[in-house]
Amino acid sequence: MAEQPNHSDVVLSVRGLGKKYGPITVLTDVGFDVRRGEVLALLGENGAGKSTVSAIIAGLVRPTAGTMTWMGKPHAPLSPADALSAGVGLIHQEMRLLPDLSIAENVFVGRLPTRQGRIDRASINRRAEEQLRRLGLDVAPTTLVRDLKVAAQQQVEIAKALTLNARLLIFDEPTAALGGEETDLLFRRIEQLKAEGVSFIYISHRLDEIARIADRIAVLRDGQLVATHETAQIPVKVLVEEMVGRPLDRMFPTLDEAPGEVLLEVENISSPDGTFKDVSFSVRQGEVLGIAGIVGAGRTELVRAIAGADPISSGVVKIQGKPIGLHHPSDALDEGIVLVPEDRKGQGLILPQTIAENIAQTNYEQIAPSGWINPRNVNHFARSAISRFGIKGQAEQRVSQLSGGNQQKVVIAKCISRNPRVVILDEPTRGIDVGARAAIYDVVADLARRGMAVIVVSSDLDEVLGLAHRVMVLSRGINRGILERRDANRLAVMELATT
Amino acid sequence: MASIAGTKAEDAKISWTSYFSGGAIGPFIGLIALCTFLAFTSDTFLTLRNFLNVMDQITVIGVMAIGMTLVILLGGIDLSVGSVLALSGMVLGYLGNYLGWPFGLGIVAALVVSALCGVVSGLMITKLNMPAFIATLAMMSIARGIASIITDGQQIVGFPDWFSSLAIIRHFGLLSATVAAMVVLTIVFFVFLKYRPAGRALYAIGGNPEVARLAGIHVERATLLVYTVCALLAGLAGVILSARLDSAQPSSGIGYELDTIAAVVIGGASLSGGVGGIGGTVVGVLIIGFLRNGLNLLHVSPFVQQVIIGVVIALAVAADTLRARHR
Amino acid sequence: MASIAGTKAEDAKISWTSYFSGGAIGPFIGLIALCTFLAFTSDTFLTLRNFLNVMDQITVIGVMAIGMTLVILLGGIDLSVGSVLALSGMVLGYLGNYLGWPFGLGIVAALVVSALCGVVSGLMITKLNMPAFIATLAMMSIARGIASIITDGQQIVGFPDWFSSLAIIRHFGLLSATVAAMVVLTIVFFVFLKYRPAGRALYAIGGNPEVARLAGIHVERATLLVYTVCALLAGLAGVILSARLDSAQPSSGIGYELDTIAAVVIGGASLSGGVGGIGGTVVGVLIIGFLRNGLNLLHVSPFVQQVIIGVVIALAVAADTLRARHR
Amino acid sequence: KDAKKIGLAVANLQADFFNQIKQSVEAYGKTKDLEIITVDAKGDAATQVSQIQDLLAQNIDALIYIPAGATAASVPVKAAKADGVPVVNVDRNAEGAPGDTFIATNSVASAKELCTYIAKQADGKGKMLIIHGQKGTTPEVDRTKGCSEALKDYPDIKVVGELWSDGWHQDEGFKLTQDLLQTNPDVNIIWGQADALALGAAQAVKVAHPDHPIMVAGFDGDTAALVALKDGVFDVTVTQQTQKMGRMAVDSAIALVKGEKVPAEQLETATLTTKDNVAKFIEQHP
Ligand SMILES: Nc1ncnc2c1ncn2[C@@H]1O[C@H](COP(=O)(O)OP(=O)(O)OP(=O)(O)O)[C@@H](O)[C@H]1O
Ligand SMILES: Nc1ncnc2c1ncn2[C@@H]1O[C@H](COP(=O)(O)OP(=O)(O)OP(=O)(O)O)[C@@H](O)[C@H]1O
Ligand SMILES: [Mg+2]
Ligand SMILES: [Mg+2]
Repeated sequence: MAEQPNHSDVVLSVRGLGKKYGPITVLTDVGFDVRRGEVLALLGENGAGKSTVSAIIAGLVRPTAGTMTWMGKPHAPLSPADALSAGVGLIHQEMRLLPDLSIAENVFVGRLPTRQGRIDRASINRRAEEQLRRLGLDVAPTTLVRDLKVAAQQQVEIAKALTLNARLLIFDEPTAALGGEETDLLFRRIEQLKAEGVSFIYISHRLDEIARIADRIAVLRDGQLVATHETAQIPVKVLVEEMVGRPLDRMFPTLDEAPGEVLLEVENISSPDGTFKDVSFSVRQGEVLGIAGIVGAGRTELVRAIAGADPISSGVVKIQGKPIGLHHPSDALDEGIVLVPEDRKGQGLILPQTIAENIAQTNYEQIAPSGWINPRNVNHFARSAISRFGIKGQAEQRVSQLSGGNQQKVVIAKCISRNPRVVILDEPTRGIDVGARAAIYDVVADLARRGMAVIVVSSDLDEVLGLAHRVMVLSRGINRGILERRDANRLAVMELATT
Repeated sequence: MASIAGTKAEDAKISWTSYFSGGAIGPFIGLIALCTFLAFTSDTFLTLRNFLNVMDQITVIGVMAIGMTLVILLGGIDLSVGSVLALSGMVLGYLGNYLGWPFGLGIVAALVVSALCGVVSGLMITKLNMPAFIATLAMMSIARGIASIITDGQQIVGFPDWFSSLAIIRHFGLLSATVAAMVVLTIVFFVFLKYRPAGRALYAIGGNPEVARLAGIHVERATLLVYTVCALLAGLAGVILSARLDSAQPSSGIGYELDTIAAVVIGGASLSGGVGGIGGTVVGVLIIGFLRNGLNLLHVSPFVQQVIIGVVIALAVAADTLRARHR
Repeated sequence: MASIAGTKAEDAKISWTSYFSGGAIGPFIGLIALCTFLAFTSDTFLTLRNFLNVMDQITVIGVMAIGMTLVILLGGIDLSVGSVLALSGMVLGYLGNYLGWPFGLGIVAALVVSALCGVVSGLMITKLNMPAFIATLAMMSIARGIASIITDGQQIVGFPDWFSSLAIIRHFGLLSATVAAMVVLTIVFFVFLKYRPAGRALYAIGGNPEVARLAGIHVERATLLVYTVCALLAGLAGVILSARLDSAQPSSGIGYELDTIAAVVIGGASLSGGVGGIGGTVVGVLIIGFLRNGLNLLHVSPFVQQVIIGVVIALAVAADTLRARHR
Repeated sequence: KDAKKIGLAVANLQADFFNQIKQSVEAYGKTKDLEIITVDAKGDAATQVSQIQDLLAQNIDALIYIPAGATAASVPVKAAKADGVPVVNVDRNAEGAPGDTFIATNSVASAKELCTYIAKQADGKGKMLIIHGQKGTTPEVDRTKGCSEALKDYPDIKVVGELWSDGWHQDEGFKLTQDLLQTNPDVNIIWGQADALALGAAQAVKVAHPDHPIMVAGFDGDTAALVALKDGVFDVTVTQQTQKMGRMAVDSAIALVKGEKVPAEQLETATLTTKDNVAKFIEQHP
């Protein structure tokens, strides 16, 4: 691989990095450089070790082998505090914010400025607000983070990193929860900082972003560096092949063009707090309905209501023409409606439990039809789900030890193994690598083919367009129109989404 | 993909112990070490008779700890168990000895009153969204007050012979009815938590209530039920204690809540919920029981006992961490 | 953007109360209601003398509750405070009355010993990764045992006049030295938690220790420090209690850990950490203090008092929820 | 001046002995047209100081003070004196600051009488277990002292095991006895330093099914224990004159308020109580 050890611009160099968790080897002999004022993209499948590399550089995790040099000096941070004071900052992929503190305090956590011995609240509020506005989030800096949605929280995370005054920023999937507009604003900030000489390590599964923002690319596979590219203008096909280790022929499956009877009907439903109003649509058996919209459009609220997770103030939901009462998620589940939630850590997984336990929890009707659980069946069921969804992990492994993308797969696996009638997926591929993404798309198509009604909510327009028979566009909680597949294109959707 | 192999044998080795202790291997090792030590230092410790005595002595805490395990699994806490125990005994004694109710009916009434305490705590927690700590602290004070009001603080002595013999007569020279009740309850709840979906649901709720709700579990209903069961078991413990002491007094069970919670947590349960089990709780109860018994057999002075108990509890739990780190 | 705004006016209205009560508006309302009620039903409640008495009465719990607030903010719990209080008093009495040390030096030594207890608890929690509940439960037992061993369970009576007068003489007819110490400590820690970065760091740690660590906060060091401070304050409470009672006994402070934790939680702190504050704790301490005082003034019989205390605590906290739901 | 309002600070109402005195004071106070304000410290000295402050704030004419905690605290007496309120100490007295009068059972003498009786019953020989009260507290120390004085005259009675309870509770009596019987199955005497402890001990004996009779003795004469004594649950106790002490406390308080002179100490002996004389105590507690 192309290494230039004494390149004058090199700020960080990593050599021979290795990491083991007991018997599990996660990284072997990883080495790369980061230069001043550049964006190095770090690519790889779920579980390839990207987050582990970042965590080591940022002092969160200690390596079991290898050395690092930062600004010409040895870099072996024992804690994030060490890394921060050296000028290395990280947005962790999975880290959550402090829900009971204000936005401003979250942004400046651990480094609150003082004036006359007191915390300078005016200044942090002002600076946080300023930073957030530049990222496209217009909320009061005193708002509690608890009251923010995932996307807004992600923006707060980014604001936190950008105010660090770090010389190297590691962004671990910063855009996974963001929409197009917010992403653009983020990239503009990155360009500005680059010009000031700040370096970035940028991790993302959205390969289209890489060409836009990265200067160089490093690809990891199974904990090893398999390629480095001196330019980001590499065909996606090549990158995918390097990541996955085999060529990937296509992304989206071909859809059956013959949906059946109408299965799910949603008539004039509104939420009590007005996040969505008077929304109506229907989904047929074997049909995939995409729901598009910009962040904050109310899509998540809408689908949560249909799944019985949130109350509705008016309207009805019908299955095969029969109105159903939705007072509790179990009501929806009884009717065969399942929801794959967008927030995997908050709503999808029980982190201290094993993969098997997580998957079993929603599937006891199948695993234990007699009402008695046989632990062997639990593991057996989990193993078949693991192989069906290509989860990298063992049935007995805790989900907290899985990489982010693999956790997402567990969520999908546990929901879909029920054999439902209506499947709602909210941001199903957030944080999922290309290879696995194609596999999930196949699963979606397969669900439809087996006669289920599928709803896919996604901020990734290509995903919605490539996957859905029809696309409903939501904006400010109102259904702005439903586009047939042949009419659905980026322009048409964006036009409706921004009304 | 990373290699996760090479641990199959070790896994298998650990699993049979962890199967029963519910993963609380550290405390389990602690228990074994403790028993070994006591067996060598006291010549009476390792006798059947002493073992049966210890079983007698742990019955009350053992029964309460079952209910507390459920509560803690759910991520809750119940401080009222000691007071509910006292209330149950007083209701029983009052109805039986003062009002002359048939004693069997008195037992039922005592259990109903206890369960009601749990219902009230549960409603405060689910409907009023109060922290479990506060709701059950309030119930602790209320139940104790009522228990004292019933007879203006007097104890009640002397129950029917058949009743007190429940705790005394050892059938087949082994189990008294009360110890048998504890053993049966332990097995029932062990099986429930391990092999019934409703039992697993408690783990899910404790792990993440929102995830559990989305999975169709009725979190509120389960919570209410668990607090009711916990109080009911505390009431049963009160009945057992009354039989054992052949008397009931409003001051009984003071401080039992800490003992009970300690037993559950020593057994590996996490106060933040979702982790633990009956197996671990049994280990915790046994550690506390054997420890107190053993120190008495060794004639250790009461003040030194306190120090030793503290140290041993710390060691038993620390063993788990050290083992985990070593791997 | 949807409406997160639109409540500016209401925000301002709420903020002056929430500023001091640390968001515990429900309990704050409960406190006001309680005081109003007592003022109308008892003619002695609303006198300066009674108010000063209550201040005296809450000093010990008040000082301990400050430390407990820090611990609970951090997501921890400290069950050992009552025992550390007793140990501190016994060390003081032993050094002063048995060994004849200068009394000032005795106080310092008592505080050092107390702080050491905190260091040990803190190390068990940070280095051995033990749950705080177990570590401090162990310390509770150990410290109580040592406190009793010092004089073989005897109390120590009769301290220098200047010392016991600290708790008795009310300077300017108002504050005794001990009450003044409590007030000063309360203000210091209020300011610390609200205006100092190190104070805010505790909120971050309690909210999510991993996030805090990633933000460069030394979580272990802070945890160790907080348990040390909490134990130190418990030791100070022991010194204050010794002055107040003009004696020290190994059995003092039994059950205070629950009282202290209750005061903090009634004040709106969450046992899972990250939420709470000194303002709320003061409200919690005052609710408990006024409640006990008022019930005595109203000549409520002791058993009925327990029931009422339970009900009022539940109401004070429930008020918060009902208010929150109403919005 | 006539007394109208009397404060009664009780150590711990959960203990029958204190509860008896409380009930006696309240009942007798009623016949004298007195307002009795009762507070319960639940065994905590600091709580009691607070409660006495609350009592003084209500301008009581006299204080009947049953000290809580291991031994009597002096502060309440000082505080009352500072307010010019006379103090009647019951059961315990503080060294530095005694009350205006002190009413109590002579524990040492009573324990001596009890143990002498036990020793005689056992023909002056045998093995004995003692279940102590809370270690270091005044009653525990005095009762132990009295008994050991008695046993000096009976060298053939050996105390082969003794353990201490934490809170004088019945369930502790049970457990401690069970554990002691384990190592010393051949004892013939067990003394619980309070009736609750003795009742627990008796139950433990019952469970153990010993092959020889074991005599169980208590102390206090709790109402419920006396019934148990009649039923043969245990063998002997000494009955403290709680009702009388309550009446004496009230009378002393009235006298002190009037400014009359009251003796500094009014010690009563407890009456040895067995199956033979228990009936009259059950009918009317002394
Ligand atoms: N504590 C742990 N114990 C065991 N294995 C772990 C632990 N933490 C991480 N791993 C394993 O390390 C591997 C790499 O994880 P990492 O989070 O670095 O992947 P990633 O490349 O960031 O993936 P993703 O794209 O899904 O975020 C995964 O297989 C994961 O299961
Ligand atoms: N960027 C934002 N700025 C302000 N409010 C936001 C933002 N993002 C989400 N919200 C809040 O969330 C509500 C709707 O969010 P919801 O999650 O339902 O929308 P969504 O279309 O699913 O978007 P997302 O992609 O975040 O899931 C909004 O009404 C608003 O209260
Ligand atoms: Mg990752
Ligand atoms: Mg969404």
